[in-house]
Amino acid sequence: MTSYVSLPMYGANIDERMRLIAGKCKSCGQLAYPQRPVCTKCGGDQFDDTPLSGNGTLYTYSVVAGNGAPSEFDDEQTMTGDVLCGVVELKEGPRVMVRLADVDPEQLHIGMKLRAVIRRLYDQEGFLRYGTKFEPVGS
Amino acid sequence: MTSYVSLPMYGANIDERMRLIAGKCKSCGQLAYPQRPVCTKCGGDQFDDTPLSGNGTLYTYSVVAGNGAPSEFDDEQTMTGDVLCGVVELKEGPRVMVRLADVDPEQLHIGMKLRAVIRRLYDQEGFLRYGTKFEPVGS
Amino acid sequence: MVDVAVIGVGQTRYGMFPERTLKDLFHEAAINALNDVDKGLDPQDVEEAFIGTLSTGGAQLGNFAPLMMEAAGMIGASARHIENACASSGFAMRDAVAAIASGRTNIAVAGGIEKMSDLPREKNRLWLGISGDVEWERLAGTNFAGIYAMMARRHMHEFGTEKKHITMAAVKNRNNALANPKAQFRAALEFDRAMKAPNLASPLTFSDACGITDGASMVILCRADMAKNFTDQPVLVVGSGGASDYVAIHDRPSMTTLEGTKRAAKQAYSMAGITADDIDFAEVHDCFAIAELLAYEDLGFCEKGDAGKYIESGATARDGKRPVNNSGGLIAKGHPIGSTGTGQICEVVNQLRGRADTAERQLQNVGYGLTQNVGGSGAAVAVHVLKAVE
Amino acid sequence: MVDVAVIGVGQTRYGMFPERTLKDLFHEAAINALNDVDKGLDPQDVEEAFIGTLSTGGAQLGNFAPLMMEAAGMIGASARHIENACASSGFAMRDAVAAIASGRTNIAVAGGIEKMSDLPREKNRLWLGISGDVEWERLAGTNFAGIYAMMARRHMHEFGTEKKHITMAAVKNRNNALANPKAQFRAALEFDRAMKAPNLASPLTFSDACGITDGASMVILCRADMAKNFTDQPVLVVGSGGASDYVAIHDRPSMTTLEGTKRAAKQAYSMAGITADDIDFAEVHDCFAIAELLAYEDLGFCEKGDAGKYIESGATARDGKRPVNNSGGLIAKGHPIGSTGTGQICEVVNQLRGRADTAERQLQNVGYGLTQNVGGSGAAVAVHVLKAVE
Ligand SMILES: [Zn+2]
Ligand SMILES: [Zn+2]
Repeated sequence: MTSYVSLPMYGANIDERMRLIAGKCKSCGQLAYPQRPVCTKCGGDQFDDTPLSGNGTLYTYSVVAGNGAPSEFDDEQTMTGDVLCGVVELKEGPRVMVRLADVDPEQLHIGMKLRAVIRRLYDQEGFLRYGTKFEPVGS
Repeated sequence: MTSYVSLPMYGANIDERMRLIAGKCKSCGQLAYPQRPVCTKCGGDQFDDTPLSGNGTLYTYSVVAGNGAPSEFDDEQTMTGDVLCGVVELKEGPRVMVRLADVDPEQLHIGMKLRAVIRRLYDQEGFLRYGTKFEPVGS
Repeated sequence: MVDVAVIGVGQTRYGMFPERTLKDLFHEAAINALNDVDKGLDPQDVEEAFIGTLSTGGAQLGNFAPLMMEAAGMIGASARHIENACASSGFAMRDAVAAIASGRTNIAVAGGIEKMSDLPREKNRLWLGISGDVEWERLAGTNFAGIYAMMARRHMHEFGTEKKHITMAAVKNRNNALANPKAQFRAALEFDRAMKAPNLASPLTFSDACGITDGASMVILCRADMAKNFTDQPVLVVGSGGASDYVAIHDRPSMTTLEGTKRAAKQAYSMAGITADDIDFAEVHDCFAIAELLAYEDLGFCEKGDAGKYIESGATARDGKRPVNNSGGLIAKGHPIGSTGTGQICEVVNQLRGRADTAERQLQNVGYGLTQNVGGSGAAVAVHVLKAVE
Repeated sequence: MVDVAVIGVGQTRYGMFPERTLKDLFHEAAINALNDVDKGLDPQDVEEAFIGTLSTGGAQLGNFAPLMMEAAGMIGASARHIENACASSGFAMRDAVAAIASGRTNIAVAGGIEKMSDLPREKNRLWLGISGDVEWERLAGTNFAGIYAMMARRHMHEFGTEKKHITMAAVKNRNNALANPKAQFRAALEFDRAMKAPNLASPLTFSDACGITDGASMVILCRADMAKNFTDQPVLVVGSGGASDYVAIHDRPSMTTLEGTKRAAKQAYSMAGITADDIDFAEVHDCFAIAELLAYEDLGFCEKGDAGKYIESGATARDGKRPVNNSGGLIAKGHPIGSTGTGQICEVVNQLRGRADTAERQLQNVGYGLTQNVGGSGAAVAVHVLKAVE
């Protein structure tokens, strides 16, 4: 099936993605999100699970035009046309690439306040995949 | 779709496979079958198409047990169990790996006489794929 | 360290060739490279081969390099397939250089190939949708264009770069390709029309992006002290650099710098004993036009943040002080993923030997040429510096 | 040429770990290798990395190596992914050696990894069905086992080798693995039972084949003249050979010889200044038991055609004159495709340093150890010879 997010890959870190669980380095306190095996600050490899607040600001973004997103989003793109993606800078520091939800493309701007919500992503291999998207605060 | 014989790949050399068209090196007369861009004897890269007789002998073989063949053969293996494959040494010299048809596994032996026949291989992507198999002479 | 020279280069035309096979394309690149060795070379004398490909479509998943060696008539050589996304053959080049520099190999080839036209558009998106971190970037719904678009958006935000500066790179490269018979896209592109192209991944438009391309290329290298046996015009590989970086752009401290380019360039300049100022021309990795602007800064051609002004000055035009992507670049010459890195070397070698295919695009008085080949959105970068032997 | 030494090795246990990720496995191999560097090594000091994988399942198609470098905590290193089917990390080793031998790199790593348990059996067959020439072998309906089976059938025909000789290799290796805590299959296999195993691809049975395995391994190398800064027990890489051959077995003049093995071994012996007679023990590529017999002949351990008699003599048993696959080999230690080559190096280095994980399987008085890593059915072969520093 080529390059895609397999069910095992989807399932392996689902907690981390859905509940925004960062790893806090036991040696230096640096937060890793997405989690990684080795701390980029001190090289430590022991972490404590630390849930993030889900609040952040938009660091950069793009409106991906129809039929541009990976093909598992085809159904959605047929309905909505564009796919909105961006990088959110979380209040606690880490940045992460995410889907943007419930926002008018014209409204997007660097620095706008966002918060995490769980939304449907797509169907694949008979399973409905859910994931974390970010929407404007107040929307 | 990972490692498989795509329709373009299937179609590109279909004549060579179905009609057993070898390449005869214009420089040294060496036969290349399967065809290749460069003569292994003299390095030449100009060839004349030369049809082979389709007669040969069994050079080596294997009875591949159920569910062992590539997955496009699943339907067939469900029906027949084993898949018989071998290398035929053609009368004109070249050897090629082929499916064996219409032969009892117990009957197989190195040196037995074979001849080419066109048979169905499998369905994939909505197309029935045909190919050349080899069967015992006299069967 | 043994000095290394290029003694022959060859590539196919870049384009869409659905009726041609991988073997056929690679054979043509090999023949062209062998024919370019002025005094001749027996293909059986090639000892090592490094073949870059992403292997789109996965038709030949394993043992890709030995299969290509058969097509090239170089059976038996110690051959392996190198993958680093779009920088696959930049690293093939780097490793071919090391094999010779180590003294164990006299003659080696670096090659690259991609066959992207075999797959329906939908499957190409499956393969190419993501070149970064699959799990996070793919689930976010972005494609490759979207990643570079987000870098472009930050560059505009941090440095005041305008959309017009990005499109200037695309327009320059499209028009450069008019004189390149090997290029995929040879239609003039006017700036005003380019600025009105439809959205691809904002702020990037379809004018700012490369396409889907088939093609292959090969570079033949040998010990520099043997080079005169093969040609009176060898080209020395005076610098080679390679580096990696965080695969996902969200993990990088800055999204407007490719640290991989900076590190690889530093190694290559240091090995060559030069600075960025000494580079007379370059082929850089403009998969999206913003990438060329980032390359200007990260290679040290201009100050950080000044890429917009730099391209506006005309410095990188064909008749500028330091032409960049005189071939047309990835945007117009074409980007057959695995072939791009060694294809860039072909271009630089031809220019340094005065063998550009048309007089119109032959650069004059060029001493040092540079190639920059980027994998993904900067996860891997290879930089090479080449110099003609006087 | 700069001399090259191994200063640390590490691998995961081999087995089926469906709940573990690629990153997680590679991290473990890296940590184990770093911990094996007696006097310590900062992972940031690793300059180059060569990562072998076939990348089964294609989860991360591009930029595989930079992603693994992140998992290893070695961000920034010049990293590329090497593919040569089942010989991927044998060639990663070869290229890491060249990088250091060239003088451009002080410290490099060669690694390998495969995660095969992610895919349902059906998809594994799609990926693994063919390791040879896709077009011809796949259309013939054969799998990988069938290719080796046809080689076995010819060997039996040409030299009178019997099925029992093939199975003897499998039984030896399965029983060797009992003492290896890193091995995948640790259940005793009796010869009589093995002879009655069901057909896989005649004449091979299920007893004669390796399985589906997850695992990762890493080898840390440096300039030999720096090795004592890191360990009092470095191991020298005294020989390295690599070669390719026709991908499809039907194109080869002989189906009972791997010319690639012969050529690679010749290079490695010549570089080391030794002959086959000097090899005290070896890890060879027994993906199917017949492959071990072919290796005996092609590496020069016995005469052509005599492999059956050779194994029957007990020469390659743990207590024999020249133990082969004392680790359990691919058949029993396991064959996580991309990890196998560097996994073999781990085993040989541990033996040469007297660090086998159990006393029972520590070989005594061994000077030269050899690894042979085969891609596909012989399309690519890497051979290395290692030697402890006195
Ligand atoms: Zn830390
Ligand atoms: Zn000829």
